[in-house]
Amino acid sequence: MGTQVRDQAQELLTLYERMALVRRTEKAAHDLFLSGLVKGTTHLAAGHEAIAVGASAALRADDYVFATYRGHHHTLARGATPEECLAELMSRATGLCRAKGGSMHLTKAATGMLGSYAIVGAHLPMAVGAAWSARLRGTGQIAVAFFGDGATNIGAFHEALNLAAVWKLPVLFVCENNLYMEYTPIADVTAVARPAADRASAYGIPGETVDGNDVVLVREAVSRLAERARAGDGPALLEAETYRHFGHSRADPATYRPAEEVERWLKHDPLDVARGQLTELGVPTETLAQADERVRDVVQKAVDAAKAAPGPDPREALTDVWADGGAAWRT
Amino acid sequence: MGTQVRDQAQELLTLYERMALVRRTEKAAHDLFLSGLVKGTTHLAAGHEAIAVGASAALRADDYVFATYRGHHHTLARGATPEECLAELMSRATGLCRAKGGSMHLTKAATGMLGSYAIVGAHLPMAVGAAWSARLRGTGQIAVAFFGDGATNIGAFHEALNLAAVWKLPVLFVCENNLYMEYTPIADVTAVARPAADRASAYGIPGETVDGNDVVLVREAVSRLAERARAGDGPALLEAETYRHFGHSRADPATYRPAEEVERWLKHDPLDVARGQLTELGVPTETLAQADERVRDVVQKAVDAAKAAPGPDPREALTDVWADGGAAWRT
Amino acid sequence: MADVIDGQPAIQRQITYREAVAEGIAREMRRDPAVVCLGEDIAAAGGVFKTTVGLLEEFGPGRVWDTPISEQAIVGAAMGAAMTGMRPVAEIMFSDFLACCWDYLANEIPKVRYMTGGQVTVPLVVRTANGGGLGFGAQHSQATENWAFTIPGLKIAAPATPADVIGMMAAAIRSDDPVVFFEHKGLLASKGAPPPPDHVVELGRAAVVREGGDVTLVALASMVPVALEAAQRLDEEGIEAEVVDLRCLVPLDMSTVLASLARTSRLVTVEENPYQGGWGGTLVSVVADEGFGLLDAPVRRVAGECVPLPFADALEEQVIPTVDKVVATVRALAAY
Amino acid sequence: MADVIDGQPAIQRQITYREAVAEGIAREMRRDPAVVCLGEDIAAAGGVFKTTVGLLEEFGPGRVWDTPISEQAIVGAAMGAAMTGMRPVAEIMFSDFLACCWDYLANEIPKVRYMTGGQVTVPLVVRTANGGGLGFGAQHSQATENWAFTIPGLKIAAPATPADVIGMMAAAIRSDDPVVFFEHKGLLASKGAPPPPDHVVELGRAAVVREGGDVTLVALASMVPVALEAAQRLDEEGIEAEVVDLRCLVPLDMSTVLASLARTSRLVTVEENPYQGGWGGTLVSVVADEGFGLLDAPVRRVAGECVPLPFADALEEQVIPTVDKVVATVRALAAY
Ligand SMILES: Cc1ncc(C[n+]2csc(CCOP(=O)(O)OP(=O)(O)O)c2C)c(N)n1
Ligand SMILES: Cc1ncc(C[n+]2csc(CCOP(=O)(O)OP(=O)(O)O)c2C)c(N)n1
Ligand SMILES: [Mg+2]
Ligand SMILES: [Mg+2]
Repeated sequence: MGTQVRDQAQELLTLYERMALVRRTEKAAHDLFLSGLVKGTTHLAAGHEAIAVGASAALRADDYVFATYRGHHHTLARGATPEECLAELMSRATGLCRAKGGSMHLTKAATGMLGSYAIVGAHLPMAVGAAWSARLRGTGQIAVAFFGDGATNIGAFHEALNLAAVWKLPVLFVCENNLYMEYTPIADVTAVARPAADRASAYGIPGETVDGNDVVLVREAVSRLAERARAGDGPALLEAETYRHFGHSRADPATYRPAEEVERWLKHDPLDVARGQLTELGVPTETLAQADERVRDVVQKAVDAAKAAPGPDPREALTDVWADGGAAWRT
Repeated sequence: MGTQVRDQAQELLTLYERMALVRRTEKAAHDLFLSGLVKGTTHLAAGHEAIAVGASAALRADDYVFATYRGHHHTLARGATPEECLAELMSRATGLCRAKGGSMHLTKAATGMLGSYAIVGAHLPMAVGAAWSARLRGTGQIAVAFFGDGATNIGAFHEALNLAAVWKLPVLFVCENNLYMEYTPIADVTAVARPAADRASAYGIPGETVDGNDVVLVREAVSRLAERARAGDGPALLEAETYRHFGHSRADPATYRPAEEVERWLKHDPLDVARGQLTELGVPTETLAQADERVRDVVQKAVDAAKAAPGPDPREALTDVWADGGAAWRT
Repeated sequence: MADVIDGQPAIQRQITYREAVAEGIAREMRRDPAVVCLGEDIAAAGGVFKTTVGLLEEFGPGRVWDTPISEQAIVGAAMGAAMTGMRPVAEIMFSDFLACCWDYLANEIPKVRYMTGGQVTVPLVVRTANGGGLGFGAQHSQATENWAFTIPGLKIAAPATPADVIGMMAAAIRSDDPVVFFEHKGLLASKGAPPPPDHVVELGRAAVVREGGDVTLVALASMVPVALEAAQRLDEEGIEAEVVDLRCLVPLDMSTVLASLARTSRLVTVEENPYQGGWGGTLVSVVADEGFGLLDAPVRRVAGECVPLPFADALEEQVIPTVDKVVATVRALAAY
Repeated sequence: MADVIDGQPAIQRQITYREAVAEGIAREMRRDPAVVCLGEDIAAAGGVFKTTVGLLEEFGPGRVWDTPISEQAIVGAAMGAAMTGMRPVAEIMFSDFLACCWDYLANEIPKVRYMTGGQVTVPLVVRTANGGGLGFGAQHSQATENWAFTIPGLKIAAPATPADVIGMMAAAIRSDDPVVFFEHKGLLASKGAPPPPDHVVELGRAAVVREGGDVTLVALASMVPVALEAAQRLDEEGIEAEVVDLRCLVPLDMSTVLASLARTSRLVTVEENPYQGGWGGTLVSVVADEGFGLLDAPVRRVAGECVPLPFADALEEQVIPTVDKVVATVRALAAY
């Protein structure tokens, strides 16, 4: 194995392990949901890991990321620990958002993960604003908004892209096209075949597609577009094709998806793709098994710790509205 | 003069006269505004007449039209009388909207002119809905939304076009590109050169441009696209290039526009273009003068009648909220 | 869908609030071909809350339309269709998302009739899943009736029982005025007796759902069962609470409220929404004017705290009124 | 812009409300480089109401940005910028258009701090021209403070004088919380004494702008001069009205209102907005609870009629409260 190949393998192994960590954490979240320890709802990203991990690997530590209610993978990819994520889902005081956000609002501002937003499309203009701010402050940061195929049909998408293009801002719009909005095929409700990429020309910006289940390709595409944005050449649209392994949310069995389609995509699992690439690079199976083992261990400890953590102090309900920490609206 | 040419000339003369009527009515509105008889605000369409008159000539009497606050021309083109329009502007009980709407909300539902809307872009989805309704009722009607270049950057534009395309509805989107939003050049705030036409590909629909100051070309383009829509081939986007002779509204002197640009466009006045075409078709100057005379007469009578009309009964303030005619919100 | 109700003695059958929504729509679709439905995932999927199950099957794709995620286009198109002869029933999945098409609800739909001097009517219904208590967090849990209440020109319905869902849905769809119809997520699984055929509950009629002479509790939607349970508990302490289910915010049935107050002399509102800007404020202000002479004690509002809705159960129940809070408030008031 | 105030003895100079807006923003832009402005036609054109005149000239295109007609992008971008170190001041041209970006004001900006457990702050100002009386019709004349009042997490400022515009603008821009800042169109041409340098009016402090012992009038923005004129006329009839300028809806200064009521025992609100869902309802409901013992008479709300705003002057003045209406209401109440 030459040095270059070894480095390449090492890097990819790191990405693989991070994807495995996301997968395993979500699996734990799902199990906890089924056993009643996670309330409300969850939107698992299993199947989408390569997009979050590949993109994250292409970004600077101080770049900004905005995600949707389907945002576990992005939060973890930006360095949140499984423990603080699971604790949030389990309504613990130690959760990322102190049990005020829940699955749909995972946020880790300290690492530039500026939030998961549950109104489709709403965060795209925010990402534009963060990019504008980066430009104004001259920091060289960029902002990335991740969103679903369904979000490409909402007004905020259009306004965000136009403004970003007009102001030539350092922002990337990354569409995770998993073929469905909730239960309706995106093709049934979208005027063009590529819901994101086919819209790029309306804003005079590059529109690319990438295999969203190949972490290497995602990292490459995001690197290239990020560099471009950082160089002052403006925003770009990247459509990453992927598929979700679970239903849209919670207990949705996703029976609206043809069995053949599901099967085809499950065979193109981002973890398997990475495993295949690692094997081709000569990484032995036991190395992968060790990585998997580490992940299992981390997540198990996270589950245990989250389970053991206390719930929130009920008085927390009346904090954090205002910057002074309080919630008083009158004298 | 052959029959064909004679018919052509006759038709064009009718269009010319209607454009002149619009122009003259707006001139009267402007004068009345300056003399304090029109309150609030006005957004004159002088310069845009060919778009309204040309499009209207291409439509069926039962088609639906939706316009913006800059809607005098469309209202008149769809058969409202100068008197009822001016009476509305002058807050008379005899106004089109019984003095409740004003210049920005001229509406003549009886002739399919379903309203002037003052929130940019809001009426595009309404036109989509009217087209959907026409389809559901199987009437063969189409709907047309007229809007400005500035409206192409608002979210409702995007949502309306996508839905219209997906449902293949009989609706036309006609952009009156007059190069400016209020005081800001549209080019400064739009990512593409053709704010409307360059967006058509994002919805997989035809996007055309036309000289919006040539009533014949406008009529042709709208005819063609209307036929297509009526035949079930779906929506289309038409960008008509034009220019407003006055400022954006009221007393705006429009000093933000380069003198050279203004001059160039004033030379391409839609009335002059039609006059030139009529002359070429062999129509004598005195025929045009007679048309102008008729128009002057109609508008003068309209002004007089509107002036003489009574103001609204103050009790009208509390009618017309509900379909029962009343406004009661509680027992 | 008909068999939800027909075919068995009504007395033995119970219908869920969720089923009542679909049944209420179906009844009107059978009656009037101008009624059409549109919204996200409402057709093939039967709605994410399963409140439109069976409609596509019974009425076909020409009357039940799946849309893109385009709230403005959904409600804007419904408006255009309503102006031209149809009676659209548009679904906005969660009432929080009304904010995404607020221009239509604030500026277009409620104003077009007035501003055209009565030239057009807009007979449409915007249905939406409303309210909290399910751990859906800040952006999927709000009780947003008050947003609409700030806008003259919208009728506002918020039923509390399956029978009212059906009866008020009939009235809403038949209404020539626009109606925003709030279906409470927390009540979807609740059950009740199904109403007879052609059951119509006129909009703007509150219901006295429990009689009592000591205090009037005025509640809406999910707060009606809370108020009823509180009344039950208060009964055990010897306090007789009358419970008024408002049913609608517009038209607001002040007559029923004032008549109850004339009997009880004490008033407490029970509101899921935040105190600031809540409907209870408007209601109390009418009472403080026209009913001032009837009052023997301060008026209290048990309303939501003025914070976004938190995710954790333990926090959410601090924010949304509970039976305990209502009981404690009434108890204190009775002692005034 | 500084010369609007400097260079002459302040006592002789008057400043318009319109100028005060630009001056208020400029003062903060001079103080803090993180303050940036964005909106439609605000830069080169100085705003359609001329409330941003001079800013582009003084601060350059890097701090004063013209935008497309994209209300969602304007306010959404302001939010993103505020979360990342800037203090954006976004203009929404008419307050009616807040409906076009309502999701940001209802669901995003006021909730993100809470739902992230305090991880982020959103120090931004959304400025907007508000209110009627100018014949602009149904979609350009509304007083929409109440829309925002239904949403916990927004501070709401609505100044009535040029000095307050400057002082409250300073407080709003310096606030680490989001503020919706309502500039009343009907007051733009009004004049007043310019405030001294570094004038800051803390948000949430009402002002007793006229003292009187018989009745308390509580008003906001354009209704403050209406209330004052009514008080003047009532004075001639021997009725002493105290006038409270609320200045803000959130924080709501109930202490000042209740303290005034303790002196007068009678309360009338004067609200431009429709009665239904108006802030006066919430205010009165607090009074009917905490101030019940202070009241000697019914509480009255002189508020807008519950209709869209009509175009014609003769109709619009039927809808928006007038001095006559306030006088008549207070007179009747004084006789109670
Ligand atoms: C404005 C808005 N409308 C509707 C919804 C309800 N909703 C939540 S997720 C979703 C589907 C989104 O699809 P897509 O953008 O493809 O993302 P995915 O869930 O597939 O990741 C819908 C309709 C919402 N959250 N916000
Ligand atoms: C949503 C919204 N934002 C802003 C405005 C204020 N406004 C009225 S007209 C106008 C410019 C519109 O430009 P364009 O669409 O090109 O139409 P034109 O006036 O040139 O005919 C603006 C910004 C509005 N009415 N609605
Ligand atoms: Mg999707
Ligand atoms: Mg224009």
